[in-house]
Amino acid sequence: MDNETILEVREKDGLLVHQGVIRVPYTWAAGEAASQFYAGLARKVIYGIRCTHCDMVFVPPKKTCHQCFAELGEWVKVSSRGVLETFTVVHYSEPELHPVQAPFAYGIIKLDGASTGMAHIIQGVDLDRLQAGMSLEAVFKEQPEGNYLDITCFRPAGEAKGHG
Amino acid sequence: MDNVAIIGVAQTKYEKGKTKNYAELVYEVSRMALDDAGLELADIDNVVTTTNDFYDGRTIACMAIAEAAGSYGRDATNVEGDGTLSAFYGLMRTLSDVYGTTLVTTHCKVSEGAPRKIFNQMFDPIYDRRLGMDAISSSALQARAYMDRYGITQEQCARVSVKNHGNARNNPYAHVPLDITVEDVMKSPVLADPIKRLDVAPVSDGACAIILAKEDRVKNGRRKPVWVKGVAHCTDAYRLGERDLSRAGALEEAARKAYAMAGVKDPSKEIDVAEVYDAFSYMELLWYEGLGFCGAGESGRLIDSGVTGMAGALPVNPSGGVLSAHAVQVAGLARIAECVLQLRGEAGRRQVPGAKLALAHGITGICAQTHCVWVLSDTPAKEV
Amino acid sequence: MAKRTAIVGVGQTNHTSKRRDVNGQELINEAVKRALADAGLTLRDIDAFVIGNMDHFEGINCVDGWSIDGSGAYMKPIMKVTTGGSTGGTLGSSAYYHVASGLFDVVMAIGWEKNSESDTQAAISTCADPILERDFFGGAIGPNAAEYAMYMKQYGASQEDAAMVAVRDHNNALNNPYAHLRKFITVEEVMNSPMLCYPIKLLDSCPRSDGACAVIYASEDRAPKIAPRPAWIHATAVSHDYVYFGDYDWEAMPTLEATASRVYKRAGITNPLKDIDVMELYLPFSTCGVVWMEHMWVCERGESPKLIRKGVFNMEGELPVNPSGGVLSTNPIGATALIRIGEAALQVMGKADDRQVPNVRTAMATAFGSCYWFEATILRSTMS
Amino acid sequence: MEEKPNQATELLELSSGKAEHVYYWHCGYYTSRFLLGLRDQTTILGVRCSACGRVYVPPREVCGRCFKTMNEWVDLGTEGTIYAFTVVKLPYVDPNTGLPIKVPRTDIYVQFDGADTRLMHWLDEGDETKIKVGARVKAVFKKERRGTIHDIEYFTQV
Repeated sequence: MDNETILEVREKDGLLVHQGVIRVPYTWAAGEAASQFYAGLARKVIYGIRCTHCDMVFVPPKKTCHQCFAELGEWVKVSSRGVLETFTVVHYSEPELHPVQAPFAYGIIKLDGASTGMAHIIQGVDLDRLQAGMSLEAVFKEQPEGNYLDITCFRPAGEAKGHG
Repeated sequence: MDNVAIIGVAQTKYEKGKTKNYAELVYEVSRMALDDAGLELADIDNVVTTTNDFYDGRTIACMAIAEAAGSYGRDATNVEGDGTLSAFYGLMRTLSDVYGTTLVTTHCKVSEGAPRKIFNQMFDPIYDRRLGMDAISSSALQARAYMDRYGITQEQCARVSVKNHGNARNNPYAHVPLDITVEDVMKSPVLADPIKRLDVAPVSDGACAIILAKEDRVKNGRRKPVWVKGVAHCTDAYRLGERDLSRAGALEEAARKAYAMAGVKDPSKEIDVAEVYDAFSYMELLWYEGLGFCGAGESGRLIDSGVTGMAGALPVNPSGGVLSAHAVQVAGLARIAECVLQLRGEAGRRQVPGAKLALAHGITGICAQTHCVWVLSDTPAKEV
Repeated sequence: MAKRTAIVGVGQTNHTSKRRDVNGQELINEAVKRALADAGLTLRDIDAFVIGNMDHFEGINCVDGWSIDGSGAYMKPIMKVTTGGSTGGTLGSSAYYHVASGLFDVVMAIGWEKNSESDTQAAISTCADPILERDFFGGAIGPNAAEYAMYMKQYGASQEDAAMVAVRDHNNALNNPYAHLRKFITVEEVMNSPMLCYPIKLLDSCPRSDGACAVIYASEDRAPKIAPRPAWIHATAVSHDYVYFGDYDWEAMPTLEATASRVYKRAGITNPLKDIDVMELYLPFSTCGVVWMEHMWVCERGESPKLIRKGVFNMEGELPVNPSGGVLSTNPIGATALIRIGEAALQVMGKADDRQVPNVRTAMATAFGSCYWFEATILRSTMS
Repeated sequence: MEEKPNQATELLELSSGKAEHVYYWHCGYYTSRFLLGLRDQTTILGVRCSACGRVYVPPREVCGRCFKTMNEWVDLGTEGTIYAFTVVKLPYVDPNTGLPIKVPRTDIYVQFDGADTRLMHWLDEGDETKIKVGARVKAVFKKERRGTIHDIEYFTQV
């Protein structure tokens, strides 16, 4: 059975269903901007990149401004705190996708100093109390691995608690 | 634009776990579309198919349907995306000097793969893919952004679900016709708030095909030709955090262009029926605004008023919409096919009486990053 | 109104085995910016985009939306077309029909692939039918190897004949700054290179590359204002015929013959050897450079080795083939066939620098996909 | 304005992990009947187009040339000839397992008597000097069959 596509065969009314798989692993080059971003996260610093043309500060950073098509190169240190713009509490379970167990929340957080929002996971908060506009801060991973989850999640910002 | 008509349409019934393989589904609709148009394959100059290697579970999935779509021996090409885009490319080929008729096919067997995981493959592998978002959770972010901004209520979204599932009872192709109430929707399990089970389109398999023809190739057949008046598509920024999720900017732009081509000045008054891509109930409301059926933030009142119900002035999704049948890439082309039936007066129990101008709409991408808008009419443009 | 269409700008990356310094979006961006610079345009001038690659090579679903930061298609129309190895040809046709339809004036086609990001052979093997053929399909090399084995038996051709094609293409690449492999080779070196799949050896086969290509198409209204000598598209054609690999008749090569016949007829070409000044052919293996010339009616059956030995297809020959170095020197799969079109356009435009063939009036570019899907484009220096 | 966060940052690569997509492909009537022919009758079935007479293996619903539904089944037996073969020597990652395939592996195209298309399978011979185009081959069936193309274990030269 080595190297056979079909794992399992089901039969119903003389018709077959074959269970199979595609398993092609990928290694994606991050590029310079994302590499710099992750290097920053390893030092618990969040970097954005500014478009000198339209003044947008992109977090996470990228190489080209989608509005001006200008090459971006002006790095900006942004706050690890920001405002929750929108969110959802996920109640279903999808273990192959979700990095944490449901229920948990996704949100889009605009960090202070950034013009764009960052999609991320929100934890450490009573999920019923989530509200757009509340202040959140990034929680950094202790052993960074060079990926988006080097920020493990966002949680309510320390002294901003209660400002909801 | 020269006059081009849709002269044949066909759909399978949409359901989960269809036993035909996708080549067989494509053959079914290709054959039926030809029969509908009263044509033989020899009358078709070229073919545009639609595939997605992730949903189909193979690379270069267009190979698998070559014979079934009638591609053998004729020029053929393949689009990956919503069927409204394949149809648009088919329209371009028909408008060129090279071809006079085009068969456009779409198929999708969503139930054969893992649709949430497949959707997740749209996210950026170097950034946010690891968050594990899928169609439901990402759309929930859009739903809340939109609803919060304008005070749209969950009950108003639920009304879309009630209306469309109810309309689906009149559509023999629909997958999930339901007789439900706003309360049923509100009480259905929360998946990713504010999205609940009954706010979500089903996982469906199916296929759809249409045939486009230049004016001089439109025969006086038994079917009334339906004329293409305006088409446009537009794509927003990629990352969710770079978009204003409370507005459908790309839809506004696509609609503006399509209306300009079609000479539509006030869509809410001129359009008789619309079929829009409501993968989630909130989407239909957001699309009303993007399409100019009402002002920003007014969609809640529009659905409450019943204007978009079957008895209203602008019925939306008489077919039951995508909420009642969602074979992903097929869904946009099915909107076009449904509009064609409406303009022919052949929509059976879901017919909007006297429909003369119809709008079909498709989306693709995360939170509908891309929109495509079609304006169709029962009469050709006047001679210029 | 249908419009005449020309290529007015070409941009490509410096192709290489692995671009660690850029992600996919950034790679695309390099080609896009170079194409804009070549045409003297800005992004504002581009009305629509088409993009293509293969999903399972990079593991990204719906690259049209994903590409925005690289392609620049923000708040503009973009769609994805894909047909496997021939994707680049399909992209060129798509951009052509966008313009030829009269609906768009200036359109950019973008092809790309980062083959370094997955195992190309593994990914390509998923193009075979998963139920019946995938486990027996070792990638594109198998059928091509079998094809040449049969050809040698039938016509007494040799492995050296194919090696001469490899030498021609590889050594032409020395004149092309964008080519991936740029190393002088001899027939002996080809013959001594490791056997991959009898009779195809390492230096007979294409590499896998990271790269992108962007080509700008413009209508008759715009093209002459953009480029002093645009490359006018006189015809495109495509053919494919089968579903399973075992269906194909390699001795007859029906799809290549149909494509060539169709494109010659549409462009009014009766004697390709005389009527065409340069060809950029999608030859994934040197063996194809022997056999396929005959199926493209360049010479009689079995005659190709003789012409190769005479140097007819060399740079100084009667019909130079692959001045760029072809696919044997550069192969970012989704871009590969678009590079053929771009290179053919550069030849017509007189902008091919060190690889320029003098006085090119008519050029041909082809595309080949692993389902024996062929596309061809004829470009000329005159509009009609 | 700030400097680059790190002047000499290493360029990162991100890994997908196993990147697995599972599918449940419906074989449909034609492929199912073909596979059940292998499983239950240890024979190879084709289908003939009643319009043009071509016999297709593997069978499928529609003849691309005639665009007609086919339903004339043909028992092609278990023997044919080698139409073409390739010995794969370069191991690549098997998309089923994510592991390298075992080489050499011989892929063949089998031409059955009375069929117009060929069936792909394996040959139990890894030495290309011992394989002849046109040689007779015979399907060797497995004892335990489950309705897949691997109910034929391999083909062997007669």
